[in-house]
Amino acid sequence: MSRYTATTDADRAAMLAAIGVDSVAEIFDRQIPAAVRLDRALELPAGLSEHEVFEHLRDLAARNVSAEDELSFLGAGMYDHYVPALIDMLTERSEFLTPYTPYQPEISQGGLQVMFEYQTAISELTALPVSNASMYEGPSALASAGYLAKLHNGRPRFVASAGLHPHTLHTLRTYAHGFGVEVVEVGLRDGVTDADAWAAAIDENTSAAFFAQPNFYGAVEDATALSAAAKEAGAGGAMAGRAAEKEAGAGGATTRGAAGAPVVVAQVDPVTLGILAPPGECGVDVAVGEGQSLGNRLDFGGPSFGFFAAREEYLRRMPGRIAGETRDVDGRRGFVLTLQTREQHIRREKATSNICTAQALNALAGVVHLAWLGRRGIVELGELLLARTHYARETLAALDGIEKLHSQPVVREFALRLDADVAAVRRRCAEHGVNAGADLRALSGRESDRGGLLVAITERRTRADIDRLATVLGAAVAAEREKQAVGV
Amino acid sequence: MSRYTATTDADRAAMLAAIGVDSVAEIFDRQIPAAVRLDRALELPAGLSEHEVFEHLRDLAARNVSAEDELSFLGAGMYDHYVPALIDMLTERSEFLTPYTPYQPEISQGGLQVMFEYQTAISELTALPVSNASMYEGPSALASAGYLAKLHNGRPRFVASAGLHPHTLHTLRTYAHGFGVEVVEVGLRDGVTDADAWAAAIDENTSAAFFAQPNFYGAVEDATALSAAAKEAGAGGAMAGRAAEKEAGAGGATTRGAAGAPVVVAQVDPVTLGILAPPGECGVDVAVGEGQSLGNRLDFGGPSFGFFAAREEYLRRMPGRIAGETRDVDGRRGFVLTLQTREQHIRREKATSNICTAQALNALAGVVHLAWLGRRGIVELGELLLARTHYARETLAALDGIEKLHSQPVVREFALRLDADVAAVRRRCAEHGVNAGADLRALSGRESDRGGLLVAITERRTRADIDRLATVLGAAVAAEREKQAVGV
Amino acid sequence: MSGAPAQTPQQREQARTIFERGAPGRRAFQCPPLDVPEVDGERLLPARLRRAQPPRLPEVSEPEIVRHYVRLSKRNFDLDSGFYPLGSCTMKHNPRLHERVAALPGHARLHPLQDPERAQGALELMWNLQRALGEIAGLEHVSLQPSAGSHGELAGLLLTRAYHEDRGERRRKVLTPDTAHGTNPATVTMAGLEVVKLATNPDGGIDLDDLRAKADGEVACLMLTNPNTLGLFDRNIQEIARTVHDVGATLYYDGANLNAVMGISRPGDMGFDIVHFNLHKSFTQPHGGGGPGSGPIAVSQRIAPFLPRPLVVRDGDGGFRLEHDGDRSIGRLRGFQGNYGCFVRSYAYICSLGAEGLTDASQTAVLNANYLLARLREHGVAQYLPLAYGQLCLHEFVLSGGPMKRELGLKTLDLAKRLLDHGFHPPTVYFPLLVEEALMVEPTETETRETLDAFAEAIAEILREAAGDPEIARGAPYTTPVRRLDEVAAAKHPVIRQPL
Amino acid sequence: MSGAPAQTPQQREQARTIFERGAPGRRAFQCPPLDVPEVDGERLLPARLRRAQPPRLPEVSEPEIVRHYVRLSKRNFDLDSGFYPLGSCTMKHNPRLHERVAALPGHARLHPLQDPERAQGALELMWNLQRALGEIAGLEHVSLQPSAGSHGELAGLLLTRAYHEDRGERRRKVLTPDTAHGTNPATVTMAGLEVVKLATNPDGGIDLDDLRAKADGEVACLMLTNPNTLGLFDRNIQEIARTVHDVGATLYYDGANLNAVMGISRPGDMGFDIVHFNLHKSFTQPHGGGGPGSGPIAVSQRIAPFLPRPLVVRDGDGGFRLEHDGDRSIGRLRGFQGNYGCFVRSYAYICSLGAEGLTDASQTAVLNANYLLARLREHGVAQYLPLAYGQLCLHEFVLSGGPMKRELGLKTLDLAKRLLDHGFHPPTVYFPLLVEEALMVEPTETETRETLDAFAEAIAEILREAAGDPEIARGAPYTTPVRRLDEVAAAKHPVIRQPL
Ligand SMILES: Cc1ncc(COP(=O)(O)O)c(C=O)c1O
Ligand SMILES: Cc1ncc(COP(=O)(O)O)c(C=O)c1O
Repeated sequence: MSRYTATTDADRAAMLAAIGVDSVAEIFDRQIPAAVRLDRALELPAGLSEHEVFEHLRDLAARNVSAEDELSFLGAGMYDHYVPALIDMLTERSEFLTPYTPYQPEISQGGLQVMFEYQTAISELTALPVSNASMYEGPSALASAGYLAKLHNGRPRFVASAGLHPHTLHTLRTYAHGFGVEVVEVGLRDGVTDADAWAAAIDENTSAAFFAQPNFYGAVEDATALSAAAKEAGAGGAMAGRAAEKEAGAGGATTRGAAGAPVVVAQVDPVTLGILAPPGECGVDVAVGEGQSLGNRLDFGGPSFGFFAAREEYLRRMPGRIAGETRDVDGRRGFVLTLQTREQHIRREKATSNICTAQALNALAGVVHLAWLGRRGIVELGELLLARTHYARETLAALDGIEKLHSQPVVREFALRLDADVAAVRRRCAEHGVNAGADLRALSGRESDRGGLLVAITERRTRADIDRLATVLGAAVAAEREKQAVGV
Repeated sequence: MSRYTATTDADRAAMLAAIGVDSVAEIFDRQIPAAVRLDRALELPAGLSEHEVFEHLRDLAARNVSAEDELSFLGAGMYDHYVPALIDMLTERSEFLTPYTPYQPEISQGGLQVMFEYQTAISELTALPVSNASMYEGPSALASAGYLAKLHNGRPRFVASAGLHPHTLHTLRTYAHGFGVEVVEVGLRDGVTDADAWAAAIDENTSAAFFAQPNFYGAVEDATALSAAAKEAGAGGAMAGRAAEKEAGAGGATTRGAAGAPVVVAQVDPVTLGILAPPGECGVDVAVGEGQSLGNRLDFGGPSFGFFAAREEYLRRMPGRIAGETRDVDGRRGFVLTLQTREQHIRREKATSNICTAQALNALAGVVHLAWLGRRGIVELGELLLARTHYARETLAALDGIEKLHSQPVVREFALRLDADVAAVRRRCAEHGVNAGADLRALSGRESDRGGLLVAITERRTRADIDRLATVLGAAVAAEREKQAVGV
Repeated sequence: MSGAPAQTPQQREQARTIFERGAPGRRAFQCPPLDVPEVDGERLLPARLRRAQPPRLPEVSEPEIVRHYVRLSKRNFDLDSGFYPLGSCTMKHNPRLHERVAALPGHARLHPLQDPERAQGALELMWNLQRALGEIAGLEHVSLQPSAGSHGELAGLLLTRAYHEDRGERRRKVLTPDTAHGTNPATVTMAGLEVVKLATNPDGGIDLDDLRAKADGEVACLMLTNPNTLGLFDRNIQEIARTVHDVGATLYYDGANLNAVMGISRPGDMGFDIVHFNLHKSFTQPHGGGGPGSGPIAVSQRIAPFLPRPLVVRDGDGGFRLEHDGDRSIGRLRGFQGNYGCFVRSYAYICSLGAEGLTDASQTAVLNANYLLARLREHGVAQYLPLAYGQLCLHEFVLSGGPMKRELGLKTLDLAKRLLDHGFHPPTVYFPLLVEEALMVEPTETETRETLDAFAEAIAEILREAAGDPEIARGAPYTTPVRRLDEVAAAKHPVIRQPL
Repeated sequence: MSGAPAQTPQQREQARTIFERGAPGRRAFQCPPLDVPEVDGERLLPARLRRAQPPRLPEVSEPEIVRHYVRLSKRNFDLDSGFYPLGSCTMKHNPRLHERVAALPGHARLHPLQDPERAQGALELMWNLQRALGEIAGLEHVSLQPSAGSHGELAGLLLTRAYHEDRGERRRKVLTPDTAHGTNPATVTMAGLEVVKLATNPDGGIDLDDLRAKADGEVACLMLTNPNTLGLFDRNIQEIARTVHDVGATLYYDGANLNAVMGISRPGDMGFDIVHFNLHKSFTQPHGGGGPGSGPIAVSQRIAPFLPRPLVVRDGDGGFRLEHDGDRSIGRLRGFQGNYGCFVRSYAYICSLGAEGLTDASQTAVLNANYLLARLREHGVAQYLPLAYGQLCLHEFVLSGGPMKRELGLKTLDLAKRLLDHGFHPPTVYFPLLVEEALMVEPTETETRETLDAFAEAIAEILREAAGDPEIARGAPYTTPVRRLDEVAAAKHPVIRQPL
């Protein structure tokens, strides 16, 4: 008996008697062949009392340098935004924390209505009419949009901007290799997707075209132009599409007329959507993204949530749960999981996705965060980040040995190029309690990113913090250049 | 409009119209004379956004050295016990956190049943039949027991052991001065209440006799002997009692036959009651104490809760809320606030206490903690503390320049005498991240406590921690003695 | 739906206490193993000092505890779920930010005896809070020590005593209006003083003639709430102060209703000598089902020497320390430095709102109360439940259910119970005592207009319903976990613990 | 009580979304003031890239948000409040300790791109967890990356593909028994492979003849749950493994049912090559209303080279780092390092229980399931709801409601809905598909005997009631916030967002 179980010796004796066996071992003996039984104890440490576990986990935590412990400008996909206290309160409520997927709608109206509200909020944010109830996280949400495109038009190739986050690109490749679609990457020019290369890469064999807004380097893309170009360059070719599908051997879902254009997929940053033109108004078909910035912790990378919104025509190919409105037998408004014939538990091998457990609790945090920000707050926050990001970029780029990596507009993050070894500079900054940002080349693996530093701003990074970064970073670059100069 | 209010300009206009005034100012103008209106803004800083407030309060927190930041052996009334996580979860539930006193029992059964369970647990712990639903904290609970005694027998004098916590003694004096009872202190001998002096001090003018178990110096008192002696020495004297009451001019509550003996009041430590003989079995009439050790944080001293348990005969003189069991109109079991005719809102100047808002949430933490410890756990914990306290005391007293302050049994805390300046020694220890315990003289103001150090043990202080204390404290004492020796 | 159960699972379930759950041997606590040498128990603690039988605490597993108390919690109504216009209690929104900052280990695991040099953050917080409260009260000397309002009252009366004693006087009488909260007279007695009641005038204020008649050299103090428990500001406050001060007595401000006047009017400016705050009311410390609270006091210069010790003071070098000395101090009222956890919350609240926000809070509280009053009037509620005094109110108002009782056969209690079926917490009932069938409504500033509208409609609907069939309300509530409870039986044969 | 309302306030209330609350201009978020020089907006971001109209997010004050969602939460049933025997989901107690440790800033505010040297605590935790999971599975190479069970399945099938491709083979077929969970076949397709179904034998295991017939050189993998979704252990597992390995295919273990066999029997020892864990099941990550989850995988030596990157490795000096390289790796399945917050919780769980506790958990889970089965038999439930296969079970069992439907006119759905009125979460219904009117019951180890007894009695009572009047259950539930909902209408004319 552990502290989480309740079976006393007396209980056990009575229970065994009711079952009609002599011991618990007998229940196993009668079902599991001895040859596959473990005949020793697991090699794990002995159990601990609650405070011992707490202290062990706290000691581990103390060996991490978190955004609580240093002045951090790390971003690159996850951001140190403030999570309002009411979100913790709500996500820690037993009623939201401990149930599972709302299979029994009569006793799950809370969770179902939250999903419905979440879908509404994501739909508003992206200006796209349909949203599902959550995906695992950002990069795999984009890969799932690829699967949708593949089921939709069966074309054999994806075109992806190099402005996507490297993790997103990698994830897309992993998934696409599985379901048999080739991935072609299109490079950047001055920080944004090379429009010519983009148009050239897309043709009637292009199943989907992917870009990020803002992109990995912080630059705001011309989303409208990219979408239009993709639609134009990729028009036609229904036959090719169908043929491709056959070749790729994709299962099941009927391909509705192998649509006449690639699916345009944008990975967007929800926090910027108060001020950036939303994907739905830029000709994007499917918008996906990482929801961490909305009320979710950094958590060393997860759990957070991904979102997935699309035009109406993709509704019945959406992955994941969707809540819908209906009435009960007494005419009361209520919510249920709907369009389940898309899903694995009904459609099995013909499902539009394999996703089951997703990120309901994180999506709850997301919608509460959006309600908390509100219609005005999301714009104000966007403007604040815009102004501070600009200030930070200009301040840092004015320092010796530091220049902008590109000159595009930036809204919450920007890339610099240092005339010094980034790793060494970052190490120097860390010694002063400043995490200067992400090492671009370490993340992307691109030689062209050498010297690149990606600096993220949130509402928690004040002007004074930025000024401090300037001091520390400036000194670190100077010191490294000096070291280089004397040839050490 | 702040983030906590919802009155938009449109709301305000409509509301003013409904009221029939032109502005909010007019509502005030029509009611408050201009001469007492504040004609300027309050001189307070401007409001801050949520994360700014968080960061300000976190920065203040960071300037405290808490039990999280050092190895602390501080006790002396509040102890660094582990608070299990489920307690936070429960006390943070809106349903427990945000309602007020259960004036409407039909929608407050949760809180009321918790009080009933709490009363049961305290009654079990103290072996006394009646408990109220909580007091503010320990020392004022004891002072309130004095008020009960005064109402009960009207005698003019309290006898209090010097083994009570100095804060308790001070609080008793403050209260007693108010309601007109004199306080006489009885000294200690080898760490416990001097039995002869105790018996000598108590007579038929003694309204109540107070002692602590274990006492301020960590020593276990002979509670049975102290109670018996008090009853014997203070027997008789009903006339004196009545006269005294008249003289003190106490209002209201009828003095039932100015009982024939002083009320024996013990301040007990709940965490020790798994192993120490409970007050109810030692002849004690009223047991009070500080509940912080039961599921409450240190919180720099509060909020926590005080408890108050007594023999049946004192039931109708108890201070504070009491929950009682009853039935609803359908025969269902339920709970209500009961015996309210004792209380201020009914009895007003004749009330047995003025307490209104008490410590319901902290008492909830207390009863949950007791359920969590459970019948076996409270004994096991007591035994663990007993063993570790013994180990610590012997280990430290074996060091040069350190001796026991007394030789009485100790169960969770013990007093040492250092042959060095305590403040200086403590400072040295602090530099090594160890808080060696409380400076006895600084707390008690007693010259006889010079050199005294009070060391507390909890389940969080392991043998390794104790050994570390020994190393650090031993070195600190040695260093100070050396300094003294060379006359610096 | 015939034959279908009308009762929810919660209603079907009979209350069972934690002592009636579990089984011998079950446990949630897991004790760490003994890591020191075992020693003979008798040597450590002789048998005669030992407990013979363990206390019969519950024997339950962790999941049983969680489920028991989570389920119990669902039998409570709470402010986070609904409107809670409990008069005199200021049930305003409790920001969760406050719980978060209070839980930071630097606050929550700070030992009260930590050396002041190593608790500078806490002392600075207390000092800042003292200053803010002093500014709000218009009285700059503050002690944070008292644990709740009535504890503050006790402090205040002991201060008054000390003040008079210091001047060689033994004044015994304390004037309290008949609208006073019960803690006021109860405290008077506890402080060894005597209550002298003052009558209320037709405007709901103090009857000045009565005051003048009773104000004499034996009066130690006048305790007042302003606005008082009728939600009305005593326009004669200056005259009252003059009268009281003329006879050498002190004027005590029961700050329970401060939410009406923050940044609008200050007790110190009204002439009060001593003020207590209820941090759990005006400064939004959550009420916790009946505490914890915190009742700091602010006093004038002449009372300051008597304040409880220790006090937080700022040294010349900017550091903070605890001042324990004070010859004339009344002493301690409790252990340590007061309910610091509450200070953290209320300080966070003051930081959030700032000067403007606090003033706005009072303005909105007053607007909301007057609006609700107007809405009730529009619904014709005044016919049955007229405003007891005046035309407008400040942050709360008191209706009299007298006409309702006579004309509809409905007591205020019935109205309150029927409100439960509408999902509202009822206002305070039967207080203040001088109003027949009193209903005391305090909406607070954090409620929306829509909520106030819905509440007014519910009251109107109940009255309409009662005009048709008063029995419905008389039998209410119907939809709560339990229905009306037998309080008489509870008091007659008290069962105040689980028999084991 | 005549004329009295039968509906609770909650039932009276019509659902309103957050978008239907508030008013223009209300807000909860307060933006810090601009602290940098103002710059012309057009210069920073040209109009053509800007949003013209703000998104129509709610406009609500903080108290409105709190009250809205707290009230919504009360429309949910949850594990902390009641029995939740949802088969295949392992709804075991979620210790709050785990939420506490996961919330420590050193974990919760750790950026995923923090330099490994400054995230050693996190990496050590992950490494320890990998080791523990490897030991429990009997397969030592672990990747924590997948986000949930089905993500783990995808990883597993991509690993299988990579393994075969590495050997120059392009195998396409994946065998799955007809008892398989829907994610298995769905994943097969997503991984570009083809499902081949295997029949179930009369004992509830895999039909060996069918397996032998279908096991050929085109088979890439056999996916199995063991114990399977009937709660039964396939006694032929060694023979199955042999057959699969003989044709060069891999054997995949769907770990959803691991709670039956922790410390009892290990997938690696059974012959499996790849295992996924559901940390949100066996290792008690709270289910969150449908996530987050976490689906680490453990694999054998021959599969290890293909594991997703990065991996946590330990260097010679005892330090930990992230290994990004790996020529033959299938690559990434998501951003960063996986759901670390879930790792913290599950690691804490493993630390709490230790070897003995984990084994005890499985033993007790199996004891509880068999006891509940026995209790139901005692009540005569087997007459209407016989066990679909076998006599005993492991951690869960599947009843068939076929006889109930025929003899009492009650569908499994009706039984489930009527259970709601008894305050229980129903078991999983209509899965696995091969059992007629299936009812899949998984009590878990953290429930008490009393709870199991009460549940058995409720089922028996519903059947008794139905023998009298089946209409009652057919109309159930009656006491929930809403009653049966029209799912057909919802799917036919989908309204999946609030119209604004
Ligand atoms: C007017 C008034 N005075 C005093 C008090 C007593 O305050 P506390 O409950 O904090 O002791 C109250 C509390 O309800 C009150 O309403
Ligand atoms: C048997 C089985 N396999 C796989 C899964 C999928 O796991 P997840 O929901 O974590 O993706 C489940 C979940 O319910 C399951 O029960």
